Parts: sequence; structure tokens; C-alpha cells
Amino acid sequence: MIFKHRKVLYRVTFVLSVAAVFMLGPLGGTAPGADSSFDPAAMSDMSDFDPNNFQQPEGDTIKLGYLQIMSGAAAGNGELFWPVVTWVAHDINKRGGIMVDGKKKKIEILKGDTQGKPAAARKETERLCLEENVDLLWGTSGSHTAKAIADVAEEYKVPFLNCLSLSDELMNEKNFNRYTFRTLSNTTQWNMALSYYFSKRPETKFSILCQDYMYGHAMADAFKKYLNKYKPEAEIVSEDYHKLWLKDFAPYMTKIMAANPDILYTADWLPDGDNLINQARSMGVNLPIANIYITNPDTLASVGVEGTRNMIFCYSWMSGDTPQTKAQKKLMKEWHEQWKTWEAPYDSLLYIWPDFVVGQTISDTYWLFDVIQRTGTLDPEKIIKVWEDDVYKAIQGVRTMRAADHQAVFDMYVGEATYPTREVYEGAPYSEGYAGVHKVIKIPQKYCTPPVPEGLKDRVE
Amino acid sequence: MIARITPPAWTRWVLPGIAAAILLGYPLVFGTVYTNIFIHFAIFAVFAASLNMLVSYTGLLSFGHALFFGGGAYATALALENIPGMGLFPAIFTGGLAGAAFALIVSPLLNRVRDTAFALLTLALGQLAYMACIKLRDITHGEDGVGGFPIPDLSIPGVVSVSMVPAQNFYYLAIVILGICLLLMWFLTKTPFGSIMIGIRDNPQRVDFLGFNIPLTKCLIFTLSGFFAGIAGSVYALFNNLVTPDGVFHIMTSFTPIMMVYVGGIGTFAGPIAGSGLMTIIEEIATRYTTQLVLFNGILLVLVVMFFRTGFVGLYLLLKQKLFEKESSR
Amino acid sequence: MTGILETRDLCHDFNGLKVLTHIQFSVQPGERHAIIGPNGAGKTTFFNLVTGVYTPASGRILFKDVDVTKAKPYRLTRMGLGRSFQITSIFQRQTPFQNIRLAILSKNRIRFNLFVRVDRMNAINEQTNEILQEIQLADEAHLPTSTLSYGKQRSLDLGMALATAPDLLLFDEPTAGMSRDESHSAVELIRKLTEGKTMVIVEHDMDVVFSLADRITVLHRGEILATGTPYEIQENDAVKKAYLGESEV
Amino acid sequence: MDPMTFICVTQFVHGLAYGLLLFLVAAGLSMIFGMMDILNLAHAYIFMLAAYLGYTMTGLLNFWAALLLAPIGVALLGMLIERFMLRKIHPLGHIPELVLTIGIGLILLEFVKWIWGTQSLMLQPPEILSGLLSIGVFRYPVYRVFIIGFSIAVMILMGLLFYKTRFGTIVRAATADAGMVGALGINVPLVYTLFFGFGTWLAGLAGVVVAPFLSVFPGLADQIGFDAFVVVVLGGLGSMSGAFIAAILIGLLNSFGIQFLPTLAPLLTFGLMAVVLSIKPTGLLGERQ
Repeated sequence: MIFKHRKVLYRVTFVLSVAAVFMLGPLGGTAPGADSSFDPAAMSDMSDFDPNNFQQPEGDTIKLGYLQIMSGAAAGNGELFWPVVTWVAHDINKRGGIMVDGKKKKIEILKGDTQGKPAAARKETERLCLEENVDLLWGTSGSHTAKAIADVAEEYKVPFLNCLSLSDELMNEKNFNRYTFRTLSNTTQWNMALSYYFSKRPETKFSILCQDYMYGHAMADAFKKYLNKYKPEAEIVSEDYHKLWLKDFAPYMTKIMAANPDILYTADWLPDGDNLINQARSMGVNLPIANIYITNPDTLASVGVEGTRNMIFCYSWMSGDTPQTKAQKKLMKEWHEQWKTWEAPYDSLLYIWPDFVVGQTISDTYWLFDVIQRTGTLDPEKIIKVWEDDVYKAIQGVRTMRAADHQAVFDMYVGEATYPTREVYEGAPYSEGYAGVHKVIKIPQKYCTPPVPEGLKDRVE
Repeated sequence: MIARITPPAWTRWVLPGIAAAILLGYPLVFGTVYTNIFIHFAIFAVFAASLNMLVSYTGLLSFGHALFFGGGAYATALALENIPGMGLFPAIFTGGLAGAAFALIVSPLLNRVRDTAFALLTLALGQLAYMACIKLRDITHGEDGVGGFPIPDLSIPGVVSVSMVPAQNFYYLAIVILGICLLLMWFLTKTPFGSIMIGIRDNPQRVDFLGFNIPLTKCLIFTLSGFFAGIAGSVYALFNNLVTPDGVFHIMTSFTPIMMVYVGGIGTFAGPIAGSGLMTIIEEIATRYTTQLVLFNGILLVLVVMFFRTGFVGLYLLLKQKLFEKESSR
Repeated sequence: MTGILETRDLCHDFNGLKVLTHIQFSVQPGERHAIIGPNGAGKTTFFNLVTGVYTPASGRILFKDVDVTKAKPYRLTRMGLGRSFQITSIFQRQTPFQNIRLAILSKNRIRFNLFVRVDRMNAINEQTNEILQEIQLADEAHLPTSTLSYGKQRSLDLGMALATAPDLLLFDEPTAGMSRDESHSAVELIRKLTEGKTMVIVEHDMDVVFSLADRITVLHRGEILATGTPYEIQENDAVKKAYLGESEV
Repeated sequence: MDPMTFICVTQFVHGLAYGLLLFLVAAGLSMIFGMMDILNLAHAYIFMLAAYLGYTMTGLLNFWAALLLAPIGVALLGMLIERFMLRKIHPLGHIPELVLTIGIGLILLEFVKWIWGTQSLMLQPPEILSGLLSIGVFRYPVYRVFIIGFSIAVMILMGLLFYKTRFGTIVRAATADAGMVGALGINVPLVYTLFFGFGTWLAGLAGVVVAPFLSVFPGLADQIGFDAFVVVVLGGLGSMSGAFIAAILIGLLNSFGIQFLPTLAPLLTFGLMAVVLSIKPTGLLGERQ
């Protein structure tokens, strides 16, 4: 509904924008100060959505290139976000599409298999841009593959929504390009939020266990830096880096236990994160584990209530019993209802809620199309103009796209896992058999906004 | 005796001429995507041919050829990143030298083993390079790799300067460099040194008794093979403007040329080139229409080993022979 | 008196099992020397020590007055030692021409030439053809070696040893596994090819030994039993005992 | 007990448990290579298949049934591979074998993805094997104790099979001289097939034992496969006792490395391998070149 009324460029005049804010604000749409917002009321009836059977629209469409790892051992990445992009596309298509260049167009999704390798990512992106003429790019897991995609995006001037790679370097002076927008919290945001959170907690002794490569070290360094800033009295009692795909965590656990910390910090992703918590708990290490990626409900359910109790999660999107917006509640409930009808592979616990990364990417994808809607054209230069400095009231929280470095900034959330969680969604327990996030604290944007890289400060005045 | 009519000399140039014309016109006809696919094919053809020097001509199966390929790729990328004003050809040559240097360094160790032990030792060395590349974050930028380095123009001072960023321009550079590499490797097999290589493959003991220093000879073979693999890696680095451990040092980077050599036809010079072409086509079809690239590769390998041991080139020769026989029987 | 090849106190054992003990052996230039002895006497081990396949447990080997005790086979070959093998050792997948050419390359000290096509090296190819003529394989020069008869393959093995123009030739049972006729022509060939050359031959077949050698050493249980002219050896009691006596006991 | 002693004892047990687990994974690989001269690059994928089978069977029946049945399942698969593929190409030398087994591995990878999906699956040990065992001041996970005991039991079983049974005698004789054994009227190809089945059965055991220890996902083969090769190479190609020593060494080096040389720990295994291979290219106890 809200989309319908905005055929004209939003920010043509200040008056018009103020008028729109006042007109649509009460309808649950745009918050004061935001350029646009997600409208839960506009969401289509999703009862006919099936990620296994996405209906591609025909004719003249908006083409979105979905770039992910779809073959080989890491193909799970490509599978995980397919319901995300198709969900948003299905919703918008059911509403009739988006008015661009004077024509209502529906969203078509074209897959590109990055194989998790930069060379393949580059080739696939090139193919999508040149042969399929995609209008937008969406991706991807792995900062190095995201870099390859960003390069091609720049070359062929196709806007690229990077909602999955978090390396700070990806958007620094050297690697920045105008066509890439990052909506995922970067290394600094994440660790600022966690550090700020710990400054409000009594614990002072921390152990760090991260993966021994660039990402693990970058995360740990940022954590140490900001912990020192927000909580100078905190002490790092042990700091270790284990090799990727470690088999046996026991030696590290013995070491950590000897150091006797209050909190164990890890940035491990799968499968290391899963193995870390599982083996730690089986060895009787019951420390609170502050983490980023050990959020897979499958894993948590397998570790069980006792094991997951007092884990600490940090994300830019979090459900549990956070005070939630209407939009968030509606999305959570709607998705969960639909999930019950999905078939393999989407019937697994992994997809039970659109939480953490799933929620965040859904929200970011909606943002992308909201920007397109408001731009009213697929001209990349105009899209960039609208998106830069855009303030969007997303499904959860307000997100601002910094014009200088195309990094989205927003509030972060840190939550502690407890059990049982209060019933949030009528008739559907949020977590069953494991401790879900609870006691969620919002970390205001000002405490978790990274500085704009020096060289990019003057880019936009 | 009946005087044979010798065809005029120019006819010898018909086929190479047609081939050259196709190569020259290719990017104009097929556009950027297929141009880049061709460059990818050419890079791996040279990489596989450099491995073939060991597999088919010296009888050694290397499972760690990514060591040389990656060494070349990283050398070029790091040189361009850190040395201002580095020229195009010096950068590529640096890659080749790095590949050769890596090979020279490991050759004393490799010289001590043969056969399966050789395969496993090279596997371990390749894996060590992968780990070291991730571990030496300060130099290699870890898993993010070295990217965004300046691609120098192809310039002859005062005469011409061409940007190598457009796919078409890069295509011609790549084709020339990779073509020269293939020619050199082919020529190598025709030299006395090439005969000695084949001798080592078939009967090392006899070669020793003929007065050839096998360890030293193998050292040179490794070095040459490393050099060409390094050049391939170097062109790969320029082509992608990004080298990462997963891209160049990963174990699959070592397996891919083995598959190419085998699928194309082991024991022949054309094998790896045909293999690279075939596997590039399969990858293209598989990723375009399915997400089953790995399955396709697996099935291809099993089929080739079980039913077409001579590979693509062998199959071609067989067909040619069959056709020829039919003709002569008529 | 120094021979072209000399061994001094040469001993060898395999994991403690003594194979050769204190071998004092010497070949003079121009001599045609045969080593005979029953199976297990240590003849092949002796060859392998002399040609650098094994390094002796103790003792020294001198070739042209140079200590080559620890020298590798290729080094000995370069110094002028040629060897043929008991089990034919040739390049089966190549043509006889290519086989011999490799030896000719070595003779011409062409080891690391990466710059010239080998087919265009006319001098090399001519020399190769000469050798092929000599060993009577000119007609089969470009056929796959694996299709040749056993006798011809033996000739090729011999030809490769000859092609490096050695000063001393070692033949390890050159007629092993041959029929009577083949053996006869092989002996003729060897006689012709080694005219005026120094050679050491290990052989079972006494006819071959007596028709080729002018001096004979008898090895028995790792020791030298006797050395002398064929006539002396035939008359030697110890040798008789070793060969005949034992079978009677 | 002073803390350092406590830590050292604990790390020693960790190293032992991990080393024995590695041995269990590598045993079949080493054995098949030693007796049949086949380097089975699909070994790790067969191991992964068994882990998945173990996961499913534990859900359907229980862990013990899985431990019994899943290895038999993969052993049958192994025997089919040997009978209809490897046997045909064995005379052609090593390269086709290596290429073939890579191909089989890739197909198995896609197979498990097709059946079980791409997500990681996690299994808890059965009730009796979960929890902690207390001995004095030491508290140690029961499942890790089980891994130690089980691996040792398997090793003893293998020893008995090779040195006390007729099958073992035949296999050892066939390794020395297959032609001779064949001449004695023994069906050598059948012995090889059974033997290959036995090797894959061991991979199967390892797979089921690993399932409650590591999350089961399509990358499991890559995760553990390379370590198995390190064990085999380091121990000496084809030497069982070498593989055993190498596995324990790697396990201990791993846990003590993590404790005392943390920054180098991930490279220690390679360091050990480089040193051993430079001194003795055939590995610790290997003789075969």
C-alpha cells in the first residue's frame, strides 16, 4: 500500500517528504526521521509460498542475481538463503511488483554458483551481468568471494547488496566501490556491541578462542580493542587461535579451564563453533560462551537446555522476547506457520524462525527493494543516490546507509540464553529443548558505530 | 617409382592459419563472458601441461602442483602490490621465477621418493603451502588474499601503451603468453632433454647407466614444470586481480590439472589441453543448468578411468583410425 | 702393475649375510676377462658393486686409478664404463633408434640441451645409425622395441652399452635365456663388437666363456678361488672340486 | 597435585584419545595400502558416509546397532568398489587408481548431500557413554574414555585377525607372493575383495565413533581425510605399527603443542612430517618406496 503512493522520487522536495511522513506515519509506516519504513500491513498473504517451488515471474522483470556457494561441501550456504530471497520476491511479486521506469515489474531470481572460490564467483557474476543482464546482485558468504563480486559489480555498474560478508577491509579505502552496499554488521560493529554489553556486566576475566586465520584474528583484535575501551578493568586471561576445522577442542578446554575465566569469547563459525560448544559442554566446561555464529537451532537443540543456558549472542537482528515491532512479530509468526508446510531440505529446524542471519538478510533484502521502489528506476546511479544516507525503519530497528563508505549502521542486540523463554508468539514456543535468547539488550547505534575509514571521509560532503 | 606430388608449401600453413584466425576473432565474435571462459581454459591448459611434464613425460604424479601455481600467482600479485611501477612482463616473469624457485627448493626432498610416496609428499607440501599462506597474514593477507593490485599497461615506451583491464585486450595477452608456454613445453619434448625425460619415465636405471645424472635432471624438470605452472598462476592472478589461498593453494587446485591430464589423455602432449577444454565445457554446462558440478566431475573421472583409459585424445585417435580403416577398405 | 679396474679387499654383506669377502681383482687394459662361478657365488653382487649400484661394506674400487668406491653409476659411465644387464634393460616403449640415440647423446655429453630439436642433430643421428648397423638392427630401427625378438632386444641392450664408447665393458650374462642358435650369433656379435676392447663378462655358459675370454676368475662362496688362462682354470683342482666335487658329495 | 602436573596428565590423555581416534580413521587406509598397494583416496568419503549412516541409525535404532550395522554397510560398498572397479584397473598402475578413487569420493560427497542435505547434524553419545568419569581429581568425559578403549580393542582385534586366523595368514602370504598363494588353490581375488571390505569396515567404525564427537556435515571427509593421510605417510606407507605410532605422536604433539606452543600448534604436525620425511622419506617404519 505504502509503495503504491510513491510514484514520484521521494526526496525531490523537503515539503513533500515531511508531508509523506506525517500522512503515512500513523499507518504504522515511516517513523519520524526515517526516509522510509517496512510496512507489515502491506505484506502479502504468504500461504502459497514454497521455497522448493518458487514461481519465477515472466516477461519484463527486475532481475536479481543470487550469488552463493551451491555446489561442493559448503553448498549449505546457497541453500540457507534461498528461502530468504524467494520469500521477499514472492511477497513483492504478489503485491504486483515494483513500479520502475513507468512499468510494474516483478522480481526474477537468477542463481550464480560461486563454489566458494573467487575465480568462479567472478565468472558467474560476469555471466549474470552480461548474459542475463541482471539489475541487482545479492551475496555472499566469504569476504574473498564478495570482493570478486564487488569488482565485477563495479566494472558493469550493477548495484550489489552485500549482506553476508563482514570483513572491515572489504569496504575500506582500498576496496570501496560505489556499487557495493554492505548491510551486515562488520567486525568492528560486532565487537563494539559485545564490549559495550560486557561493560554493563560484572564479569572481568575473559578467554578468547578464535580460528587461526585473518577473520579470527581480526575479530579477536577488535574485541580486545573495544573491551579495553569500554571496560578497562577487564582482563584477557587466555587467548588462543585454533586451526580451521579443528577436530579436538579438548586441549584448548583444559588450557582455558586452567586460566579460569568468567566468559569465553569465540567468533567461530560452522563446523568449528558447533564442535566447540558440544565438546566444551561434554567436558564439563559450562562457562558462558559469547559468540557470533553458534545460532543454528539444530546445534542448540542437540547441545540441549543445560548446555545452551547462559550462552551470549550478539546480532543486528534478534528475536526471543526482545520488545518487538509489529512487523517483526508478524514476519516471525507468518514464516513459522509457513515453515511447517515446507518440505526437505527446508523442513529442518534450521529454518524454524527467521532469526539472526535469516532475519537480518530478509530485512536487508526488503530494504534493497524499498530503495528501488523509491528510486522508481533501475538506473544504478539513481539507486546509489537514493540509498546513500538513506534512513530506513527496518523490520527491527532503524538502519542508516552511510554515504561515505556504504556501510549500514544500526542498533545491535546482545542477548543471554535462558530456558524456558517466555511465550512470544501465540501457540508457538520460541525454543524447545534448548535455551533461546532472552534478556535481550539493545546496544544503541552510537556505541557500536565504527568510524568512517580515513580515506573515505571526504568522498561525500 | 611413381613421383609423388608434393603439395605446395603454403598448404602447410592452412590449418595453423585457420586456427590463428579463430583465435584472433574469438573475442570479437563471442563477447566478454566466453572470452573469459577461454582465458580460464588457456590458463588451466598451461597449468595442466606443466603437470603433464611430470606425469606423462617423467612418470611422476604430483598431488601438490598448486604449490607452484599458487607461488607464481602470489609472487605476481605481491610484486604488483608492493613494487610501484612494476611492468607487466617483469610481473609475469616474477611469477614464473617464483614457481621455479619453489620447485627448486623442494626438489632435493622430492628426489628422494618415487611413485605413491612422491604423490603423498607433494600432497603434503601443497597442503603446507596452503596452511603457511593462511598463517602468514602479514604478507599474504590470509584468506582474504591479495587483490585490487594495479594491472600494468602493456607498454613499449614511446610506442604504444594498452590497458590490460578490458577483457579483450587481456585475452590477446593471455593467448600469446600461454601459447608461447605451450609451444616451449612442446618443443622441450623434442629436444635431447625431452628424450632423457622419457627415458627416466620408462627405465630410470638404464638412464643412470647411460651416464645421466638423474637427480640433477629431475631437479631441472621440476624447475621447468614449476616455472610454467608459475606463469599460469601469474596470468591467473592478473586475470582475476585477486589471489586467495582457497583459489590457488587449495587441494582442488592440485587435483584439477590431474583430472584434466587424465580426462584429456595421459601420455600425450595434447591430452592436458583437450582435458582443460573438456572440463571447462563441463563446468560451464554444469554450473549453468545445475548445482551438481562436483557430481559431474566425479562421474566423469570414474567413466574415463573405467572405460576410456586413453582419455579424449586416445578416443580421437581411435575414431580417426576407425574412419581411416573404413576408407582404405573401400 | 695397475689394472684399468682394480678392487682391493672388497667385502659386502646383506644384513650380516656375507656375500663377498676380500676380493682382490684386477683387469688389465685389453684383457677379456670372464668371471664364472656357481649360482650364489656373488658374481652379480660383484658387478653391482663395481658399477655403483651398491656401495661396498668395506674395501676400495679403482677405475683408471681413480677411487670410485662410492661413485654413482652415471659417474662411472662418464668415466668410460659400460654395462649390459642380465635382465634386458632397454626402453620398451620406444624404437631401437631412440634407445641408441639416448646413449649417443650421453657419449657426446649432451645432457641439458633444451634448445635444439633432437631430430635435427645430424651428427647424433648418424652415429646412432652406425651403431644400429653394427648391432644389425638397422632394419628394425623404427619399429616399437617391444615387438622385437628376445635376441634382438639383447643386442639392443648390448648396443646401448657399446654406444657410450666405454673403455671397459661389463657384460652380465649376455646370452642368458637365449636359444642355442641365438646364443651362438650373440657371441659372434660380441666378439666382433668388442674387438680390441677391454671387457669383463659374467657367464654361466662355459662355451661362451671359453670362446670369448682370455682370462678367467672363478668365484666361489664370495671368494676368489682361482684366476688364470682358460687352460689353467680347466686344470685347476680347486675349481674342479668346486664345480664337480660338490655335486658328487 | 600441583596444577602443572594436572595439566600435563590431562593433556596426555587428550593426546592419547585424539591420536587413537586418528589411528582408527587411518587404520583401514594404511592396511589397504600395505597389503594391496592401493591408495584409496575415497577412504575419507567412505568414513563420512558411515558417520551419516551412524547418525540415521542411531535415530532409528540406537548407537550400538549403528556401530554394528553402519560399518557393515560401507564394507559392502567397499567390496563392490573393489570387485567391479579397482580390480579391473589395478594392473595399470597407481595413477588410474588415484584418479578413480578421487572420482568415487566426489560421487559419495554428492550422495550424502542428496540423502542427508547440506546442514550439519549433531549427535549426542548414548546415555551410558555421556557425562563425566571421576578418578580422583580428574574428571574426564566418558565418551573420550570409550574412544580410547574402543580403538585399542579394534587394534587387538586386527592383530588377532592377522596373526591368529587363517584369513590373516592367507592375506600375509598373498602380500608376499600372490602368485604362489594362488597356485595353492586359494582364490586370491576373493581374499583381496574381503580384505578391502575389512579396510572400509574399519573406516565405517571410525565414522560411527566420530559422529557423536564431531558434527556431521558434507565437509567432514575433507576435515579429517587429510589427517588420515598424514598419519599414513608419517607412519610409513603400509606399516600398521608405524601408523599407530604416528597417530599417537600427532595426538600428543597436538595437545602439548596447544598447551605450550600455541602459536605454532597448527603447524607442528607438518613440522614433524617435514622432519621425518627429510630424514627418512619412507616414513617412520616404512620400507616400501
